Formats: sequence, C-alpha cells, structure tokens
Amino acid sequence: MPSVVRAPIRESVRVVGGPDGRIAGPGMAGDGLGLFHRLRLQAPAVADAARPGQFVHVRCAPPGQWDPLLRRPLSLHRIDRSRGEIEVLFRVVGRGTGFLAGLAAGDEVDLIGPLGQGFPTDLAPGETAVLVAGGIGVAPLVALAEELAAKGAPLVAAAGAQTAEGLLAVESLGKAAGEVLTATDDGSAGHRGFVTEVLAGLLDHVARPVVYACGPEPMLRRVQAMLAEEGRRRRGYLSLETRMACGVGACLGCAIRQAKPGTAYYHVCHDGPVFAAEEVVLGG
Amino acid sequence: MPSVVRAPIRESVRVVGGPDGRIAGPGMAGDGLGLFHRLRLQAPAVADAARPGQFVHVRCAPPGQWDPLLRRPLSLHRIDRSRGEIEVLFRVVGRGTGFLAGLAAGDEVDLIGPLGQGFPTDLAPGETAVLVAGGIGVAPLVALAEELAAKGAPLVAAAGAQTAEGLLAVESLGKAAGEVLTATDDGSAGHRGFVTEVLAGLLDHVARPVVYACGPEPMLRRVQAMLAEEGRRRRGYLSLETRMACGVGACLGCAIRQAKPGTAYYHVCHDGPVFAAEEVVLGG
Amino acid sequence: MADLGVVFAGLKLKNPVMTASGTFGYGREYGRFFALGGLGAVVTKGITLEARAGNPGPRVVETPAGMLNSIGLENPGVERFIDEELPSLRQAGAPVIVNVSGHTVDEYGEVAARLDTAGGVAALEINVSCPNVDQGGMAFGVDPATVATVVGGCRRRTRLPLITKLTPNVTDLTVIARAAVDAGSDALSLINTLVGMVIDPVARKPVLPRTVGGLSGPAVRPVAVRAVYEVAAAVDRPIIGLGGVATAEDALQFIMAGASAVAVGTAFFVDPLAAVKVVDGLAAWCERHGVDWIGELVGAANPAFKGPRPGRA
Amino acid sequence: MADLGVVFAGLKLKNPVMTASGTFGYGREYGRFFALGGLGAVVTKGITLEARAGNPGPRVVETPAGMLNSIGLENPGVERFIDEELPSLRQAGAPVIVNVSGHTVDEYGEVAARLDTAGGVAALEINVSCPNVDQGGMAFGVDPATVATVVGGCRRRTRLPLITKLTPNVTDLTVIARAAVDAGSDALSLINTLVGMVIDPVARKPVLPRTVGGLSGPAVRPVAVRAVYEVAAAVDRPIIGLGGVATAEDALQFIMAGASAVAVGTAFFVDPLAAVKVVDGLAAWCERHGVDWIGELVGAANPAFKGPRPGRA
Ligand SMILES: Cc1cc2nc3c(=O)[nH]c(=O)nc-3n(C[C@H](O)[C@H](O)[C@H](O)COP(=O)(O)OP(=O)(O)OC[C@H]3O[C@@H](n4cnc5c(N)ncnc54)[C@H](O)[C@@H]3O)c2cc1C
Ligand SMILES: Cc1cc2nc3c(=O)[nH]c(=O)nc-3n(C[C@H](O)[C@H](O)[C@H](O)COP(=O)(O)OP(=O)(O)OC[C@H]3O[C@@H](n4cnc5c(N)ncnc54)[C@H](O)[C@@H]3O)c2cc1C
Ligand SMILES: Cc1cc2nc3c(=O)[nH]c(=O)nc-3n(C[C@H](O)[C@H](O)[C@H](O)COP(=O)(O)O)c2cc1C
Ligand SMILES: Cc1cc2nc3c(=O)[nH]c(=O)nc-3n(C[C@H](O)[C@H](O)[C@H](O)COP(=O)(O)O)c2cc1C
Ligand code: FES
Ligand code: FES
Repeated sequence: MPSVVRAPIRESVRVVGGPDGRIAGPGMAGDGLGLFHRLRLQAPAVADAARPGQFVHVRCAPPGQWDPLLRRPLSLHRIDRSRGEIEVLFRVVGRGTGFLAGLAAGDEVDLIGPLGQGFPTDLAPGETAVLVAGGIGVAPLVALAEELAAKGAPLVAAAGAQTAEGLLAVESLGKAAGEVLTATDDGSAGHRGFVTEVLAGLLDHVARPVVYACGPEPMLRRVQAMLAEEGRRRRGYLSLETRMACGVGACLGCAIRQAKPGTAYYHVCHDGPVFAAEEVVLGG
Repeated sequence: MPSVVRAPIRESVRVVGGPDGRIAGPGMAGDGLGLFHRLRLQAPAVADAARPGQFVHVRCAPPGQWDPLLRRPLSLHRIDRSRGEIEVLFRVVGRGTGFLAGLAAGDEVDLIGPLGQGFPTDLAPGETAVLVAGGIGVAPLVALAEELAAKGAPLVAAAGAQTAEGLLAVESLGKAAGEVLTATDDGSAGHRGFVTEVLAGLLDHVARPVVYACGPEPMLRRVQAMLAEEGRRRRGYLSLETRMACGVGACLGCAIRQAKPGTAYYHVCHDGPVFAAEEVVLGG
Repeated sequence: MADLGVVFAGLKLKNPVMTASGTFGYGREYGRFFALGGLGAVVTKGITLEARAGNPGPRVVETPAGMLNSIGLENPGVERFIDEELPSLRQAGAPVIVNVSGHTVDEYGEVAARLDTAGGVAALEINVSCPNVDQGGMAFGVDPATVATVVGGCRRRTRLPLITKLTPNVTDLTVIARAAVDAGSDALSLINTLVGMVIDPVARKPVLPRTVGGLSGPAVRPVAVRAVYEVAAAVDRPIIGLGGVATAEDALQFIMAGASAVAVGTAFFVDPLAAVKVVDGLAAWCERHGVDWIGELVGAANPAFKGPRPGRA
Repeated sequence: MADLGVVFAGLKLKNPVMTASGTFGYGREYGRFFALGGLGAVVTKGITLEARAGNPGPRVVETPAGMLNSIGLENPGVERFIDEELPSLRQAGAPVIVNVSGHTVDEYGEVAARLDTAGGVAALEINVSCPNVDQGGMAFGVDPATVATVVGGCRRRTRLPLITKLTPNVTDLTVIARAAVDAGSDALSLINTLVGMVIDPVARKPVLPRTVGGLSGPAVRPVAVRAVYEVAAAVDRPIIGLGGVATAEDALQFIMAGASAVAVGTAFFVDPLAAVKVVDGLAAWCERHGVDWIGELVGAANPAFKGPRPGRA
C-alpha cells in the first residue's frame, strides 16, 4: 500500500454537533433499523493527521464499563483541519452505534485515530476520479471528494441506496464533485437499479477512470469484477469492512485474503481499509 | 416481620428532578469519593404502594447492556403519594451509583419496587420513636419521619457522620422530627463523637423509646448492643444492607443469620431490609 | 402465529422456555410479576434430602457481565418442599421440574424416590455439580463413573423423566454426557456455573467466604453455546441449553446449537420479565423469518447434530 | 514511591506487568502509543516453526464483556521472527518473552532450540493450548502426559527459563500444572482462553468459520483468578496471572491469589494504554495502602499459597 501509517492518536474528544439523527424510510435497512447519525467532533490532532479513507476507532461505552467491550471503527466522513474537527456518519446497527447516537454536544468520546491507509489521491494527468458509494459507504467518499476537489482533480460521483431516503450526504458529495448520479433499488430517486449500473455508464464515458468504491460487499464484488474486465484492467480502490478488535494491527483479527496465489492475509485495519481492487479476495 | 409484602411493580419511571449532586468535604468518605445525589422520580404506582423502609431495585445500565449486570437496591428516601413521586438519596460508591448520578430530568429509569418489609410504625401509647442515622443511612429515615409525623407520633431524631459535610438531609429530617441531634467524628457539627453516644443520652431521657436505626454496620452493632442492655430490652428496628442479586426473594443471595439458635438465615430483600434488632446476627 | 410448542423428554411444553434452577425459587417470587403458565416449564431450586441452611454471606458478587453465587443449596428439604411448595407449583399451569441435589450418592436416590410419588412433578433434573462429600468435595459431575452411579441410582428409584444437569468445569463434556445417558438419563441440561472467584484487594481476601462461587450470566454464554453444540453432536438425547440466556436471540443460539429447550437464569435478576420476553421474542422472530414451528430450528447451526428433534406438541 | 520491581523466574522486571501473547503483536503497534520500556516484559504473539497464514475471517467476535478469537496462530515462523521482529524487540527496554506454539511435539522443541541461540530472548512461554495434530486436534494442554512431553522436549533444547502457559479448559488444572513443573517448567502462565462459540441466528451458523474460538476479556476474569488461586496452592513455581486484567485492581486480584506477575491482553483493544495504567495504578495503590514493595502482596489472599514470593529486583 502506498501511504504511510501515521502515529495514531488517542484522544478524549468532545462532541461539537450532532447527533442529527435521520430516520430512513421503512424498508430502507434490512434489519428494520435504518437510523443514520452524523457527529461532529472537536479532535484537532486527529483532524491534523487524517487522510480520507482512514478511520477512527471509537469506544462505545462509558469508562470502566465492559459491555459492549470493543471499539467500533468509523470512517472519517469529513476532515476540517482549519477548525480541528472531524465528522463521522453512521448507521445505527447495534449497541455500539446506538450508544454513539445518544451522545450530545459537549459529551466526551474516547477515540483512536487516524488509523489505517487512506485512499491514494495522486492522479496522473488525464485520469478522472470516479467515486461510487453504496448506502452508508458514502461516509469516507465525502472526505475523499473534498480532498480531490481541493486539489482540483477531475471528479465524478455516483451514489446508490435501496430507496431515496437511504441516499445520504448527497449534498456534501455534490458540493465537492459537482454532480452526483444516483440510483435506488426501487427507483424512488435517480436510476432504478444498482449503482454499479451507473458506474458501468461512467466507465464507458470517462477516458482514464480511477475508481474509489465503498459500500456493501456484493457491490464491491461487482466493482472488482468490472475493474478486472476484458483485459482492460482499470485502476480502482475499495474501502473494506471486517470485524476488528484492536484496530491497530496487533491482534490480527481483521484478516482479508490476499489475491496473490498461495499467500496469506492482509489486515484491514493496518494494510487497509483501502485496498487496490486487484489485491484482495472479497469474502475470503 | 409484621408488614405484608405488596406486589412489586416494575416500571420504567422518569426522572423528575436531580441529580443534585453534592460533594462532601475531603476525608468524608473512606474511599475518597463521597459524592451524594438525590433523584426525584415520577413513579406513581410505586409511590402509591410504598412504605418507609422499603426499597427499589434499580437497573444501572442502558437496556441490552450487561455490565454492570445487577440492579442496585436503594431505600425510599421520600414518598410523595399525592404527586406520585419518590425520592432516592445515594452516595456514589461505584459504577451503578455512578450511572445514576449521570441521569438528568426526563431520563427513563427501570426499577422494581416497592420491595421488602418496611418499618413497623404502630406505636403504643406512651412510646416515642427514636430515629438514628449514620451517614447515608439517613436515606430511609426521612420517609419514616415523615410518616410518623403525619400520624402525629412522638418522635426524636439523631444523625451522625464523619464531618459536617456528611450530615445529609438534616433539614428534611428536622422538618418532620422537630429537632435533629447531630454528631460528627471530628466535631465539625454537633456532638464530637459517635451518634450512638447521642442515642445513649436519648435513651436515658425518653421513657418508652422505639428505636429505628440505619447506618454502617459498626453503628448498628452498637445500637443492637444498647437495645439488648442490662436486662431492660428495648424495642428497636435496624435497616440492613447485603449484596443482592434478584431483590425479590428468588435467589437466596442476601442471607443474614437469624439470631434464633440453630436456625438459618433471613433474606434481607424479602424478610427485611428492616428487622427487629434482636432477630439478626450482624456480620453473620 | 408460529408454533412454539415442543415435546421434550415426553413432556408437552407450550414453548421451550424454562427457568434455571436456583434463580427462580419455587416460583412464588416471579409469579408476582407474570403468570407462570406462560412458561414452558418451571425448574425449581435444588432440593436435598434434609433442609440446608446454606452458606454465610456475602453469597453473591457481581462480575463483568456476570455474577458469582455461593448460595450453598439453601432449601427446606424434600419433605417440606412437597408439603409447602409443591401444592402451589402444581397450580402453576406449567410442568414442574424439580432440581435434585445431594452430597452423597444415596441422598440423590432418596430424594428422587420421594419425589417419584409426590404427584405433580413432571421430571427430575439431577444436579451433579454439588461437592461430593464421599470423595473429598470434588463435584460429582467431573467424573463419568460417579455421574453414572448418581444417575443410575436415581433411575432405579423413579419412573419420572431424568434430566442430568452437567457442569462445564471438565476437560471433555461429551464423556460425562455419555455416562449420564448410558446410566439412563432421558435428557441433559447444560451448563451449570463455571467455577470462579473475586478477591477484594483492600480486604486481601476472597469476597465469598467459601472463596469460590459459580459464574453465571451473559459472560458465560459463549462457553455454554459451545457446550451444547459439542454435546448435541455426541449424544442423541434432548438438551436444555442455558447459561446467559437473556434475549430471544440468545435462546436461538442454543436452539440452533442443538438444544430442544432453553432456560433463563441470571437474566431474571436483571429483568423479572426476561423469560416472558424470550417467549414473545421467539414467536416474533419465527414469524419474521417464516418459521412455522420452533422445533425446525433445533440443531440448525450444527451439522453434526445427532437429534432427536423435539416432538411437535 | 512503592517498589514494583520483581525477579520472576530469574528475570529482573521493572514491574510485574507484561503483555499477553497474541494481543500485542511483536510490540510495534502499541509501541506507537507508549514506550515499551515501561513494561515488566513483552510477551510476543505465538511463534511456530514455519510461517502460518492463520484462519479465514471473521476471526473475532464480541461477546458480553469479552470476545472470541480464532486467529489460527498467524505468524511469520521462527526464522523470520528472529530476522525481522527480534531486532527491534531487543531495543524495547523490557525483557522479551517469546510465546512458542506448535502442532507437533517436535515443532515445539525445534522452535525452542532456535530461539535459545537467537540472542535477546529472556524466556520462552510454551503455549500448550494449540490443537495437537498428532492426536486428532485436542489441545496438548488437556493431558498431563502430553504437557510433560512438550515441556520436557523444550527443556532439553534450551537453557532459557521456561514458562508453561496452561489452558483452563480442563477438569483439574493442578494436575497439568504439576506435570509441567515436573517436566522442567520454571514458571507457569495462566489462563489461556476458554473455548466458546457464537451462533448467528439469521445465518443459522457459527459466526467463526472454525466454529469455536477462544474467550478472553473481563468476562473470564473470575475463572482466571480462581485458576491462579488454585494452582498457586498446588505448585511452588512463580505464576503469571492473566485473563481479563484491565485495571490495577484486577491485577491485584491475581497478585493476591498468588501470581508474581500479570499480563494485560484483551484490555489493550479497549484502551491502548491499559498496561501503562495498570503499572501506574499499582504504584498508586501501594502508596495509598502503605505497601513498600509489590512482592509483599503476592499470595496475600491465598492462605495455601506455596510460594515462592518473587525476588526483590
Ligand atoms: C474501517 C471501517 C470503517 C467503517 N466506517 C463506517 C462508517 O463510516 N459508518 C458506518 O455506519 N459504519 C462504518 N463501519 C461499520 C461499523 O464499524 C459497524 O456498523 C459498527 O461497528 C457496528 O457496531 P454496533 O455495535 O452498532 O453493531 P453490532 O452488530 O452490535 O456490533 C457487534 C460487533 O460486530 C462488529 N460489526 C458489526 N457490523 C460491522 C461492520 N459492518 N464492519 C465491521 N464490524 C462490524 C462491531 O464492531 C462489534 O464488534 C466501518 C467499518 C470498518 C471496518
Ligand atoms: C436494602 C438496601 C437499601 C439501600 N439503600 C441505599 C440508599 O438509600 N442510599 C445509598 O446510597 N445506598 C443504599 N444502599 C447501598 C447501595 O445499594 C450500594 O451503595 C450500591 O449498590 C453500590 O453500587 P455501585 O455499583 O455504585 O458500587 P459497586 O461497589 O461497584 O457495586 C458492586 C456490587 O456490590 C454491591 N454493593 C456495593 N455496596 C453495597 C452495599 N452497601 N449494599 C448492598 N450492595 C452493595 C452492588 O449492588 C453491586 O452488586 C442500600 C443497600 C441495600 C441492600
Ligand atoms: C443464585 C443461583 C443459584 C443457583 N442454584 C442452582 C441450583 O440449586 N441447582 C442447579 O442445578 N443450578 C443452580 N444454579 C445454576 C443455574 O441453574 C444455571 O445453570 C446457571 O446460572 C447458568 O445459567 P444463567 O447464566 O442463565 O444463570 C444457580 C445459579 C444461580 C445464579
Ligand atoms: C487475539 C488474541 C490472540 C491470542 N493469541 C495467543 C497466542 O498466540 N498464544 C497464546 O499463548 N495466547 C494467545 N492468546 C491468549 C492471551 O494471551 C490470553 O491468555 C487470553 O486472551 C486471556 O487474557 P485476556 O483476557 O487479558 O486477553 C490470544 C488472545 C487473543 C485475544
Ligand atoms: S483489528 Fe487487530 S489487527 Fe486489525
Ligand atoms: S437478593 Fe435474591 S433473595 Fe434477596
């Protein structure tokens, strides 16, 4: 992986804004939850060191309480170095994210970060960044879009979800990317169908695309396949999720199989969460 | 025990007021904590059924979180039937009481109560109630004083603590009891010495005392000894504490040895927490 | 509505949710919170031949997501149990399973014989985790030969279904399970508590006067699920799975590991309605996942499950 | 300032706080959070003869106050460990204890021999919890004879102090502990993880592809404290106590049960500074309670403690 691990910082940071919960429409989330929140955190040291695609590892219980035990990894959704703030965008799926959804401005949060390898953002002349988000996978892509835009890199974005209500942070993404092509399973917004179908259209039109994708595993598999297609391999990066314990490379818990034949595992927290698409075997 | 167990009620009640934390002076609490809180709870069903000396068993973690696991027993400090409210007064000693200290008005609390046997409050003509509180042991005695006062029963009260700052709820106690004799270990308020010394004076002057005591075990032992003194046994009741699991008599975890020779244990949650002084072996 | 009824070791149960011995007294206490008839079965606190006073306090201590207990089998003895507790239990509207304990092999058999004729007892659960006074206090349940003796002794004294409750504090549970089955146990119940200890650093001594206690609660659940999974692949007898069951999802873990029934224990102390919620949660889950009958799920996650599936009640 | 230094199995330690094998990698990762020299010793991830890729994911799953892991001994093999990891570990400023694992008896001995001459290794911790491929995959550590063979095999190949790390998944830990000591183990380390399992009801299968995993974290602490208490009363060898240590008070429970040192494991995942806080907390506690030297507290809550007390460093 290209980028260098920066020294992670553990800080007790303060909630600045949020949670600004938003209830997605019924049927949005497979499990019937589907509640999204955004937290703005005063975390100058993390903001300063962070790069898009990296994550923070957040404690989701009060000090001295051991259930839930483990930290939860959340991507950096926005990085505001000038204000020393970061934002995370998350879906409530269980007890950890449920705890975070209950925080209020002024509360303290114990986090470690920035962790892992971010997205490589050096585009060659003529290359265009193509961002593809599935559901909550939009979280890290907003930070990426903002960095690419700040660099003046050419950039297009597509976001998909099950329904229009699940299309998150499209405004933020649009502000940086200019336009966001959308897709929903039920056609309630944008293209009716998968966001990978929108991606296919983009790949046909963009000369030298560099794909950045984050979303559910089936979507990432499809992206991976599209990038490897027909001999004309395209450059692309996937942001992956695995269950994690330490988040820093010490426990070897977050294994994902390397694509190189015969060899072993990458560790998502340390070698990723962003990988070149051809490096990893998804679901391995 | 005389009183009848009422059907306990489990309700999700709301915090009305508090916590109005108060930091006791340094050296007050043995462990250096010594932070007291009072919570007023909207709990009409509990308030309606409750009697002084009974307790509520309070969950001290959010739903679905298993650490800390067990409920915490807290005495009814005040019972306001007309407003459907109860109050608890507690010292922060660990994670459970720490959690409660963090609650704010409007929060929900999961409690079971009223539990256990309260103080017998029927005084014979000529009898005078003598209330003796040690430290946080004042908590149930305020509810008792208020009930006795409402009945027009003759009543005196004494409260002791390590320092003046540890003398809690003396105003409430005084309002019901008329006057409160105080004692502190360091003489910073009232008699310099133990509250049992104040009790000794009271016993000399009150013709037919009925003693009600709550406080640390050494104090209760002393009270027990004083009541059993010199052949002239006096009527008296002690409110006891043991570690509890269920709080309702099912687990048999809260055993305290019966004074009857050869026999077994009482269960504090079910047979107590109030016992006639001669019934129990303290520290057994 | 999904069907939760199962036939377990010959007993018709409304649903597969029972109470764990020792956490539910004789049903009176939690009977004030909900109707016992809504449970699959009520399992009583352990009964011995003579009354036992139990251990000095403290008897319980909280641990992370769990607790230790050292109750010491406080109980009124089998005669007073039959006279004072059984009459109301018979009215509970749920089958009554009596947990049988003892400190000698003979004691178990005596208690079993006495309960055999008491009437209103649906089955016996033989608790082999008690310290064996004949053999220096090591639990009966850690030695297959002793388990066989205890179970066989009860088998000869009663025709009631026998459920042997296994202790997890052994190297190989399947050996013990087989010994119990071969000696005539109709079913198994697992797990009893893990042995644990908490020390008070300031006092410089164990919190429990008897030093060790039994660990229970959500903390032990992964150990319990694995125990059921392992034993369900080794013997072909129905299993009651327990250890940290607090929600319907927890119960499903045990059921899919191979348990035909589950029991709620320590979770009662957290929520008196825990078992009721497990029953309701199982019904809702089955509904949501298109499961007609809970029995279909027994062993569903255990490729080596030996059976039998419970009967349809 | 209270003196936290101890001599443990001949090693001079600044304080009795170590890292638990497998939770601390080879020190690099948490070395970015604090200086390793502040620890009593660093215990490495388990090393095998050849490199091992480990198990497919998911490898970890959270449980109430604990977690299961099924890493599968992923490691670079002893040669690459010596070449790539040991050089920086030698600079750590704390003694390095290498955790030795294997799937055959011979493998352990080979690894021990190779580490004997590597230089910069202070002691070996023999992890007998690995599945024994020679005997059908049951862990080495559950059978005293096998433990003796493994430990004896290592003993003949190295003069480094040997610490045998015991698995708690046995009926009687003291039998295994004695076997290890009789075979030449200088010290013991306990406990390794409990075997556990989590089932995903929706997927209807175990979450971990290998079905079972090792349970660790605060949930297991009572089991671990009791294990130390029991073994410390049975053998006269120094003990490293571990299993759920997250605070100085936790560490004190182990020390007073009879451990001369403690190790922090899963707690690192909760708080990267956990071990540092345990060290500071022990110093503060001793100060507050008038304890001059931590070694005085070893076995303080265990009337049957066999010793030895650690030496004063
Ligand atoms: C590098 C990385 C970045 C992520 N960024 C985001 C983000 O920006 N926004 C967002 O909503 N989610 C993100 N996720 C997923 C997020 O971590 C999980 O949704 C969260 O951990 C769920 O915790 P819980 O307690 O609410 O759910 P539970 O299901 O109760 O969690 C139980 C356990 O499973 C783990 N777990 C559950 N789901 C996941 C998952 N999808 N990935 C990894 N572990 C999981 C939890 O961490 C915990 O250990 C990210 C995951 C990774 C690995
Ligand atoms: C019937 C009864 C009434 C009580 N009323 C009051 C009251 O009105 N105000 C008040 O401040 N305190 C009262 N107590 C004591 C109170 O229950 C404990 O202070 C509280 O449980 C401590 O919990 P924790 O988590 O903060 O402390 P921790 O020390 O972390 O608790 C750990 C465990 O020990 C138990 N425990 C600790 N101290 C006690 C204790 N003194 N008695 C019983 N269990 C204990 C806890 O319940 C918990 O299970 C009462 C106790 C009983 C039995
Ligand atoms: C307070 C208490 C008392 C218990 N008494 C008994 C008993 O008498 N007989 C028995 O077989 N098991 C007894 N047990 C063990 C439970 O029945 C059960 O096996 C164990 O607690 C695990 O389940 P849980 O985690 O759901 O509580 C007792 C457990 C507790 C917590
Ligand atoms: C992720 C992980 C990996 C582990 N790897 C090893 C190992 O390689 N060798 C070993 O002896 N123990 C290993 N263990 C066990 C720990 O060293 C320790 O004995 C156990 O986790 C209990 O301590 P804890 O609760 O403090 O984590 C591992 C534990 C975890 C959580
Ligand atoms: S989560 Fe521990 S190595 Fe990645
Ligand atoms: S606390 Fe369970 S019987 Fe009293």
